[in-house]
Formats: sequence, structure tokens, C-alpha cells
Amino acid sequence: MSEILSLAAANLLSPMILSFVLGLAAALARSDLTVPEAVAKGMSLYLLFAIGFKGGAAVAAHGVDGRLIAALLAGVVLSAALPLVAYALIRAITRLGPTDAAAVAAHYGSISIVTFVTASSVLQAQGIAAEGYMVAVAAAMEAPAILTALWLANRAGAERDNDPDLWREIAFNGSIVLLVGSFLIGLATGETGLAKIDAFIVAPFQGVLCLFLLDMGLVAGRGLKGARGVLGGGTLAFGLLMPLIGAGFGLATALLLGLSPGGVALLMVLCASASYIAVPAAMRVALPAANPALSLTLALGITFPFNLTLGIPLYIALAQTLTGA
Amino acid sequence: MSEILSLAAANLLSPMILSFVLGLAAALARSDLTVPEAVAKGMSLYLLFAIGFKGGAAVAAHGVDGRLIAALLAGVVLSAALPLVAYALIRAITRLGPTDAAAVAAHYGSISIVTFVTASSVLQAQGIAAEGYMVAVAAAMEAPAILTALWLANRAGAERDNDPDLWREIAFNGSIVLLVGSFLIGLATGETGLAKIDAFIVAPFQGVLCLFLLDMGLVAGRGLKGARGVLGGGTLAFGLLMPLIGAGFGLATALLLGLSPGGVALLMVLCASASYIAVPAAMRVALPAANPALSLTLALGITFPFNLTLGIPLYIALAQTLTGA
Amino acid sequence: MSEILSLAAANLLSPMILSFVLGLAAALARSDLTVPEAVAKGMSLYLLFAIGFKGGAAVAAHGVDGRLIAALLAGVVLSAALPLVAYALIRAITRLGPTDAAAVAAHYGSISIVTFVTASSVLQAQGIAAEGYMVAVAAAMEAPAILTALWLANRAGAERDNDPDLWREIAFNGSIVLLVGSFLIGLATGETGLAKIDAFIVAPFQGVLCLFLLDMGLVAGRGLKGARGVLGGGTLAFGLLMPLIGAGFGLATALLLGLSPGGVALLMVLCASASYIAVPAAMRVALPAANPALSLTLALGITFPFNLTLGIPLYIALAQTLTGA
Amino acid sequence: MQTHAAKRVEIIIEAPMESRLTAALEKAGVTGFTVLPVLGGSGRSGRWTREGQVGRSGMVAVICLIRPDRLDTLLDAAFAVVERHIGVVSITEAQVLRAERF
Amino acid sequence: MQTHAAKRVEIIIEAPMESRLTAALEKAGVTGFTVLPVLGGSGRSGRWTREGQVGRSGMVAVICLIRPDRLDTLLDAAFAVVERHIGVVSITEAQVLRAERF
Amino acid sequence: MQTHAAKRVEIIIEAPMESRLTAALEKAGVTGFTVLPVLGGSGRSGRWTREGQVGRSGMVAVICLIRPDRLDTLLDAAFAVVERHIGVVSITEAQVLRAERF
Ligand SMILES: Nc1ncnc2c1ncn2[C@@H]1O[C@H](COP(=O)(O)O)[C@@H](O)[C@H]1O
Ligand SMILES: Nc1ncnc2c1ncn2[C@@H]1O[C@H](COP(=O)(O)O)[C@@H](O)[C@H]1O
Ligand SMILES: Nc1ncnc2c1ncn2[C@@H]1O[C@H](COP(=O)(O)O)[C@@H](O)[C@H]1O
Ligand code: NA
Ligand code: NA
Ligand code: NA
Repeated sequence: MSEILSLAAANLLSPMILSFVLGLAAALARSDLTVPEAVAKGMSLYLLFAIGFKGGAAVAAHGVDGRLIAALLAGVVLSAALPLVAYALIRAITRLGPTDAAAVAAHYGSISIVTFVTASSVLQAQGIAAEGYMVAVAAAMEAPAILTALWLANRAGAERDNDPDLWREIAFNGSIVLLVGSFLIGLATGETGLAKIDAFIVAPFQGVLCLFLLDMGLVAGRGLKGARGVLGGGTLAFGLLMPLIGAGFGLATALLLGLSPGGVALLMVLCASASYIAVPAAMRVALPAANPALSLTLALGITFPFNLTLGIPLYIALAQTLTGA
Repeated sequence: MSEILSLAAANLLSPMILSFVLGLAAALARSDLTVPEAVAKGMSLYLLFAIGFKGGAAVAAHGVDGRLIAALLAGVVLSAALPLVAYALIRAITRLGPTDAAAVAAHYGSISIVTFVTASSVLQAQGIAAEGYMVAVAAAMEAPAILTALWLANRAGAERDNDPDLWREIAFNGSIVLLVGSFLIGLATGETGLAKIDAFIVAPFQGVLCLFLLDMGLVAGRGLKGARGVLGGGTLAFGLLMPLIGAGFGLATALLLGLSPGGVALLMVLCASASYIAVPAAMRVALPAANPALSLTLALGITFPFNLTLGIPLYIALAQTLTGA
Repeated sequence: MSEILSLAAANLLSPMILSFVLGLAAALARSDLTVPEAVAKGMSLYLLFAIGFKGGAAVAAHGVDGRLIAALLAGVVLSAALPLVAYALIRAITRLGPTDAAAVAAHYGSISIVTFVTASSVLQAQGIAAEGYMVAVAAAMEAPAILTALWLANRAGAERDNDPDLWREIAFNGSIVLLVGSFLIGLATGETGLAKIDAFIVAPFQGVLCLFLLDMGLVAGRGLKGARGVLGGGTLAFGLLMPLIGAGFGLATALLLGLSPGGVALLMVLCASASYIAVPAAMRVALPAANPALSLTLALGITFPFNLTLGIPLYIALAQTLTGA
Repeated sequence: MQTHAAKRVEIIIEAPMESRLTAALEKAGVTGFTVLPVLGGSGRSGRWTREGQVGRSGMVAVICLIRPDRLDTLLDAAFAVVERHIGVVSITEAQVLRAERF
Repeated sequence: MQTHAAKRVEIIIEAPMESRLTAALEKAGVTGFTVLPVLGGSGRSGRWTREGQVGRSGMVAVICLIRPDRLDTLLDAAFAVVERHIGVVSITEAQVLRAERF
Repeated sequence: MQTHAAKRVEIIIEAPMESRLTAALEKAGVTGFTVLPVLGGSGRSGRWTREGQVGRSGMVAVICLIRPDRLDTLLDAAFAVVERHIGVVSITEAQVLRAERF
């Protein structure tokens, strides 16, 4: 326990987390500090490209693990199943109607790639290895949750648009395509490819992540300020409970799969985190009656900071203890 | 021959080319992946600044080669003469009218700086030296083609605006100014200057180029999708033949000038490539009746990918064989 | 003297200053070269973050100097007092009315962070150490000048809006928050934190500064071109005299405080430089009748280039001579 | 100078719906429109700015100039898309040059 | 399709004044508006473009669709803010769909 | 509040022509205008978006508020520039505050 706390403290004192805190504080103090939209988007492209490429190169270096397919399948199942848990929980402890509950559930079944990137960074700093293909698992977990959530909303009779383009849009969502594409490029070019571009995607990675988390803090803080009244006690509790429940499912699955300690921690992070990029846009199209501020504030204002500060060190500590590492 | 093929294969398996392919594939699959305009512009400023500066610093280090002036003049002549060849070819094998043919010819006389940058990178990776002043030659080749093309259009009686500002705009086009300016800065500050900023302009260069080529793939792919019907068989053949013809002229000139193997390859690349930045804007002003989609699709959708994937390794192999290196 | 000149010459021949000159020349030649607004903003965020963090990490490494509080207080007093000098001078040698004079005075009491960043870079290149907390002094000097200037305008009966939000906006201005915040992060995480991100904030720093100064040159050049007629001989003289006067006050104060040679030079630079980010926006809100083009052209078109080219080497040479280093 | 009566329709709509709206317009034979970026706004669903979002898709403004007799076709097509979504539609009287273009 | 008379007010104002304008509008009960970015312009205080500034705050355009009877309230609120500042205010007649939203 | 009749002219034009248009306007004595960015559009020359271009110059929208009696001067000046280029010009009736500014 004290070990977890000291890990958490070390995590909190990293430039990355403090940059996030700075952004949060600046937003709450109503500072006009902003990262231009184009720059934030550019940094997220950089992070996706780098993490995908490095994952692919790692798989190329260590050979394809027999568990890759199993892990991918497990990711798809988790992403599709967690919205059911989330939906039941949110209906039980809040007064949200079925449409809003389904939209929130979609966010929590899907994943937050920045949380994943931050966790990978922390693992690397602590010298804990993880399976390179976990980025492919992350990509596989983006979309299935949306299907389950729409099914839930439909079942509850929610008005929803039937839109043939939506499925293509979800499957070829920019972040999925870039993550999978750069993973494949890393896999194809391996160590040789990595050597050519590591001064770009390895060395400055953590620094870019700092500036990106600064922006995430600003956005999360502004979202929280704008959402006074949107969040009640029940929804707040959901935003803190659901990541722990998700992490539990991730932990059990990862142990079953026999992943390495780092891999276990990353699957926990994926299950614990909630989407705030791909899913919100899909919900606007498919469930226009759902309140977008609600899901976004929960995912970005409550769950993301929780995972970033306390969640990640907790999941890593548990993963290490339970794999006996 | 088999050597060329294996070179081409190695080239195709580099992170840079694969990033371009990823962008192309994402666009064709109608993914919403996009690089923000400001970020793409920022990366192109970076690439121009870095390539110009390194060229200048190389000239400062190795001394001004007596062939510099001759190479510059040859570049101007090639840029002014190639539109005549392109015009004749396009009129012969397509049904385009004189205005459209002249506009296309302007694009092919001018150059694509990204193709040049990629070729420089490939040469460097293979340890083949090239004259540092080739970037100055690239800058010199941007504009003359426009003059020839306007003369051709005029002769054919095309309606065109006589615009006194146009010439200043072409001569002080942003990419020419930045390329020449950073070349001069590199020349003035030499190795000392380079040492100060090489962690910025040398180490991450290839990585930035990957992300930039990803965007080029997206743009080229979207252009191709939007241009169904614009390109017939004749124009398509032109887009593949013209780079080879241009490269032939470049090869002959470079051998006459006695350039190094790397320099020969780069002059071939300049002659083989077609502009899609400076020339399109100039054509909109001077030849408003020309269809902009046509030139852009040819230059960016056909010739650029051809040069990037097959052209560059082919030109390098020929340059090495014929200079006996 | 000849030493100052050779220092100035060496300074002028650095890639950074030449990039600024390139931007200036391109703007005056009416080139369409531009750095997208978002990219320029992104680079300025990077520079603020990097300089703040490094300052904080330096303080963490060398221990908090007893002079930190004294230096901060001195900065606040200088920023509040210099507008009085500037106001008197501008009223004496130009025909500007009290409102315009007060607005100009606010700019000169406040500071230009890019001038500070460039001076820090020059010092580092010459191996001259400076107190890490000078970035905190820079942050402290941003705002007080605005108060004095508004008091001056009020006293002269200028029409001005009384706006309760203005003070919060000034105090939590984005650049102040980022500078102070990253300073604190650097202080908290120290050398360990710096080691994690130095490949991002240290190695490429000077290169990014080059591109940023290129943009500053473009903006300054365009401002100068647009402001023909705005600047008379008197205002021009003010733009060249005031930095020297400010530097004098900075010098005297720094010697009193007993700062290191680098610290003396930096305080001179802060006093000599004029704001063109935080103050202009505040003036638009509080003194809408003041002509914004006037202050901006003076600060950015006259004083900034003067400091960048001649001022910085002069201040460094004086600081070294007078501290006996 | 010779001008011709037209309608100027301005549709402010969520960015993820843009491609659906323009597809519907094209299907209805409306092939002329211009898309402008939007920085922020306020309405029944509250205040938003681009800064408060990550994906930051936000909203866009679509402007159509159209012959008066084609207005209803356009409004029907547009309304089918925006109906259940947030956003506003406004119409003003306008004059255009070069009527043959519309 | 059923439309309703409305006024379209367009206010072009310095960016540092944007939050003050929207606060004044909200205080006056105007809760619907859209903010568009501006690249440059020209007026009595001369020509400017985003490229000529560093902070580059520039200007923004605020568009309000409003019921005709609420126009004066809006103009009074807006005028109090823009009065001493550079910028322009224009009003056009418009029709809107879904009047219940305004 | 006192308002004055004016015309609102909106010109959507290719970005490389922007400086030519504003120069022509200024030459014709029109010194007030605002330039807005454009994300994409569709017209007789097909569909385009900023994403489909490299130089990505695209188009811009220029808005002029002008006294009714000066409209023809403006349209003549604008038309001379846009004549052979793609783009559209529309005019709406407007009211402005602070007429002395126009
Ligand atoms: N009255 C209005 N005038 C101008 N824009 C509006 C108005 N009402 C809503 N909007 C725009 O439409 C968006 C969604 O509006 P709403 O559906 O009312 O939440 C807002 O964020 C504004 O950008
Ligand atoms: N007549 C006009 N038509 C359109 N926009 C204008 C007009 N006059 C001024 N503006 C805009 O308002 C800004 C400030 O105008 P001014 O206060 O006249 O300097 C200009 O930069 C333009 O963006
Ligand atoms: N009817 C229209 N309504 C609004 N914008 C239009 C219209 N027609 C053309 N445009 C704009 O003008 C550009 C060029 O039109 P065109 O010259 O018809 O190809 C288009 O890309 C649109 O941005
Ligand atoms: Na999840
Ligand atoms: Na060529
Ligand atoms: Na100062």
C-alpha cells in the first residue's frame, strides 16, 4: 500500500502530470492560455504515429507473440461488454434516461488513447516492459462499444438516426487508421525503420506529451467550469467508480491471457479509460438527443484526471503484485 | 536491373514511403484522418528551412564549386524549356485545349520541392554525396516555366489577365524566398551555425518528413477521388511519361555539367517532378480559364506518387551507373 | 569597444538573427511567405514552456538564491516606474497626446519575452551563467506597467473603460501563467524532470527559435510597411532611445542587487524591451482611443530589431565589464 | 449593374453533420454552397467554444445562394438533416450578379 | 415550409472585446449567437490582417438571429460595449425555421 | 436605436485574387470591408475543401457594408476583378448603426 502511495507520489511529481495540473489550474482561474486547435491536433497525430510505430517495431523485434490474436479478441469483447456494465451502473445510481445512459456507456466501453500513451510512458520510465501489440489492442477497442450502446438505446426505444455512413466513419476513424497504419509501418520496417526516425518519435516524445497534457488540462478545466449543474453526485460517483470496475475486468482478462506485468497494466488502463474523441462525434450523429456535455464532462473532467493521477500508478502496482513481478 | 528493383523495394519499405501510402490508403477508404492545414504548412516551412540551411552549410564547408553558376543557369534553361516539350506531348496525346495544356506544362517545367527533399533523404541514407548548391538550383527552377507557359497560352490566343503584380508574386513566392534565404544563412554561418541548430534541422528531419508525406498521401488520395472523370487515358499516360522524359533531359544536362552521382540524381528528380504549390496559384491568377483540378490531379495524384515510389530509386540507379560510381 | 563590435558582429552572424533578418527582408519585398498563426502560437508556447522549465530546474539545482525575492520586487518596481520615464520622454520629444503616450509607456514598462529568450540563448552560447529565477522576474514585470500607464491616462483625463474583468485577465494572462507554471514545474521536478524532457526542451531550442524569429521578422516587416506615416522622427528616436534608458535603469538595479554578469545582462534586456503581446490586448480594452498601430510598430518594428541586433551584445558587454567578469 | 433576386440560406450545424447536409443538398440538386468555420456559439444547448472540446469538431456555417423558386426544395432537404440536431437555419432576400450561375 | 420573421444582427468587433460582448448579450437575455473568425479587414482605423500582428487577436464576427421585438434590447446591449471601440454593427431582415428556438 | 439603410455585399472569391479585389475596392473608394476564411464549397467548377489542396489557398469571403448610393461603384470595381474568375457576389439590404462610419 505504502508502495502504491509512493509510486503515486512519484507519478504526480512528473513533468507530464504537473503540466496537466497546470492546464487545469489555468482553466479554473479563467486564464486565457490556449493551445491552438491545429497545434493540439498536430501533437495528437504525432503521439498516435509515434506510439503506433514503436509498438509495431517492438513486435517486429521480439517476434509475433502467440497471444496477439487472443489479446485483440479480448479487447473487442471487453469494449463491447463494458457498456452493458456501465449502462446498468449509471441507470442504478443516477437519474439519467436511457439515451443519455447509453451515450455515456459508449464512452466508457471505448478507450482514451492519451491515457494509454501516458501509461506507456510511465511504464517505460520504470523499466517495465509491455507487449508492443497493446497499441493494436487499443485500436481494436475504440469502436465495438458504440455498437453495444446503440443497441441499448434502441432497445429502450430511443429515437435514433439510421445512417449507413456511420459505420464506415467509425471503422475508418482518423485515430484508428493512424494507430493501425503506423503500427503496420513499424512492423514492416522494424528496427531499421525505427533507427531512421527515432530522433523524432522517441527522444522528444515525453516533452511533446507534456505540452499535450497541458492542453488536455485546459480543455478538461474549461469543460468542468462550463458544466456546473450538469454533474450530480450520482454521475460524479459513476465517473470515479467506473474506471475501477473497468480496470477490474481488464485485470482479470489480462491475467487469463497471461500478459506481462506491463501488458496487464495497459489492458487495465484501456478498460478504465473513457473516449472523448471518436465516440462523442459518433454519438452526435447517432444519438442526437443525448446531451453531449454530460458524457464529455464525465470522461474528460472526472475519469481522465482520476486515471492520470491515481489510476495509472494503482493499476501498475496491482499488475506488478498480481503477476508476481 | 535487378539491382534497381532491389533498390526500389528497399525504398518502398522505408517509413517515409509507407507513410505516404498510409495517407493515400486512408483517403481512398474515405477515412476522416486529416493533418490540419496550419500543421502541414508548418512542416513544409520546417523542411524548406532545413534543406536550404543544410545545402548552404555544405557549400560553406566544401567551398563554392565552379559549377555552381553553370548549374543554376542550366536549371533556369531546363525549367523554361521543359514546358515546350510537355505542351507538345500533351497536345499530341490528349484532347486538352491550349489553355489547359499550357497550364499543365507550367506545372511540369517547375519542380516539386517535397520530391527533392525525399530524394535528398534517400541519397543521404545510402551515403551518396550531392552538391549542396542543388537546393539553389531547385529554387531557380521554380519560376521560369511559368513564363514559357504563359507565352504558349498567349500564342494560342488564350484569354489571360495582364497583371503587373504577378511577376513580383512569382519571384518572391514564399517557398523560393525561404529556400534561398535559408541557403544563404547556412552559407553565412557554416558549420558553426549548423552545430547550433542541428538537433532541430538534422536529427528529426526524416521523422517530420514521414508525417508530411502522410499528409501528402491524404491530399493526393482526396484529389484523385474528387477527380474521377477529369483524367482520361491520355492525360494519365502523360503523367507517367513526362517525368521520365524530364528525367532524361536532367540526366543529359547533369552529365554535361559533370555533377557528382548524387547531383545527377537530384537534377533528374527536379526535372521529373511537377509543382503543386507555386504554379497552381499563379495559374489561377494568370490563366483563370484553365481547369485547376486537372493540373493538380496530374501533378499530385499521378506524377508525385510515381516519382516517390519508382522514380527516385530508378533515377539514383541510373545516375550511379552512368557516372560510373 | 572593439570587443563590443566583434561581439555584435558574431551575434549578427548567428542563424537566429539572420532568420529574423530574412523575415524582415521577405516582408519588405512583399513576399507571401507566412508562418500560420497557429504554428507561431505553438512555437511561442514551446519557448515559454522551455525557458520557464529550465529556469525552474536551474533554481532547483543551485538552490534558492537569497536574492530571488529582492530581484522579483525590483522587477515589479522597475516595470511600474519605467512607464513614468517613458511617458515623460515621449511627451517631450513627440506630439502624441496623453492617451497615446500612456499606451506607449505601458508597452515599454512591460517586457518582450522573445527578446529575453534570445538573450538567454546568446548568453548560453557564450558560456555566461545567469540566475535561473530571471524567468520569474520576467513574469513579474509583465503587468505592473499597465497599472502605471492607466493611472497616467486617467490623470490626464483620458476616456477609459472601468472594467472589473481586466485585472484578472492581465494577472492570468496566458504567457504569465505558462511562464510561472513551467518555472514551478521545473522547480518541483528538478534535474530528474529535466532529464526526462531535455531532448524536447533543450536540444532543438535554438532551431525553433530561428523559425520563430523568422516569423517575428515577417510580422515586424509587415507592421513597418503598414505603418508608413504613423511614425515620425520623434517617435522613431523614442523607439531607439528608450531601450537604452531602460537598460540603464536595469543595469543600476542589477548591480545594486549583486546579480551575476548573466543576470545583469538579462535584467537590462527586460528593461530595454517592450511588450507586444499582453499589453496591446489590455490597451484595446482599457484605452480604446489609443492608436494600436503606433505602439505596436514602435515596440515590434523599431525597438525589437534594435535590441535583437545591437542591444543584446551591447548589454552583455556592459554587464561583463561592469561586474568585472 | 444587372442583378437578380435570390435567397441566401445560412445553416449553422454540427460539424459531424456537415457531410450529411451537403450530400442531401446535392441530392436535392443544390450544387452551390460555401462552408465557413465557426469559433463558438450559444443556444438552447448552452455555450460552447472550440477551446472546450478535444475532438473539437464544433460547428460550421453553410451558406447557399439559390433561385427563389428552388428555396422550398432546399429547405426540405436541409430540414430532413437538421431536424433532430442542434443548429439554426435562416433565410434572407438577396440579389446576385451572374444569375446564370445559380 | 413554415418560416418566421427574425432579425439577423452581425457585429464585427475586436477579439479582446468578444467575451464582454457575449456577456452583455447574455445579460440582456440574448442567449443565441454564433461567433465566426475574421482574417482581416479595413476601416477607418486602416487595414489589418492576422499576419500583421503577434498576439494576432484580430477581430471576430458575432451573428445573432433574434425575434424582431427583441431587436432594440439587443442593439442597446451591444452598443454599450462597442460604443467606444472599433467595429461595425449591421442588421438584415431574415426568416427562420423552428421559431420556438428564438 | 437609430439605424441607417445600407447594402451588405458578400463576395466569395479565390484566395490568390483577394489582394487584387481589395486593391480594386480601395481604388474605387471602398475602404470598409471584412475578410472571412472559407473551409470549402461547391459550385459549377465542382466541390472543393481545404483538405484537397496543398498550397490550400482555397477561397475567402469579403463582406462590405456600404451606403446604397455607392453600391454601383463597388459592384463595378468588384466585377472587373471577379469577372473571369470563379466565385459569387450577393447583395442584401441592411441597416447599420453609426452611419458616419460608412
Ligand atoms: N439565435 C441564434 N443566433 C445565432 N446563432 C444561433 C442562435 N441560436 C443557436 N445558434 C447557433 O446554433 C448552435 C446550437 O444552437 P442550439 O441548438 O440552440 O443549442 C449554437 O451554439 C449557436 O452557434
Ligand atoms: N464598411 C464596412 N464593411 C465591412 N466591414 C467593415 C466596414 N468598416 C469596418 N469594417 C470592419 O471593422 C473593422 C474596424 O473598422 P473601423 O472601426 O472602421 O476601423 C475593420 O477592420 C473591418 O474588419
Ligand atoms: N450558389 C452558391 N451559394 C453559395 N456559394 C456558392 C454558390 N455557388 C458557388 N459558390 C461558392 O463559389 C465557389 C466557386 O463557385 P463556381 O465558380 O460556381 O465553381 C464555390 O466553391 C463556392 O464556395
Ligand atoms: Na474503457
Ligand atoms: Na519539373
Ligand atoms: Na521594458
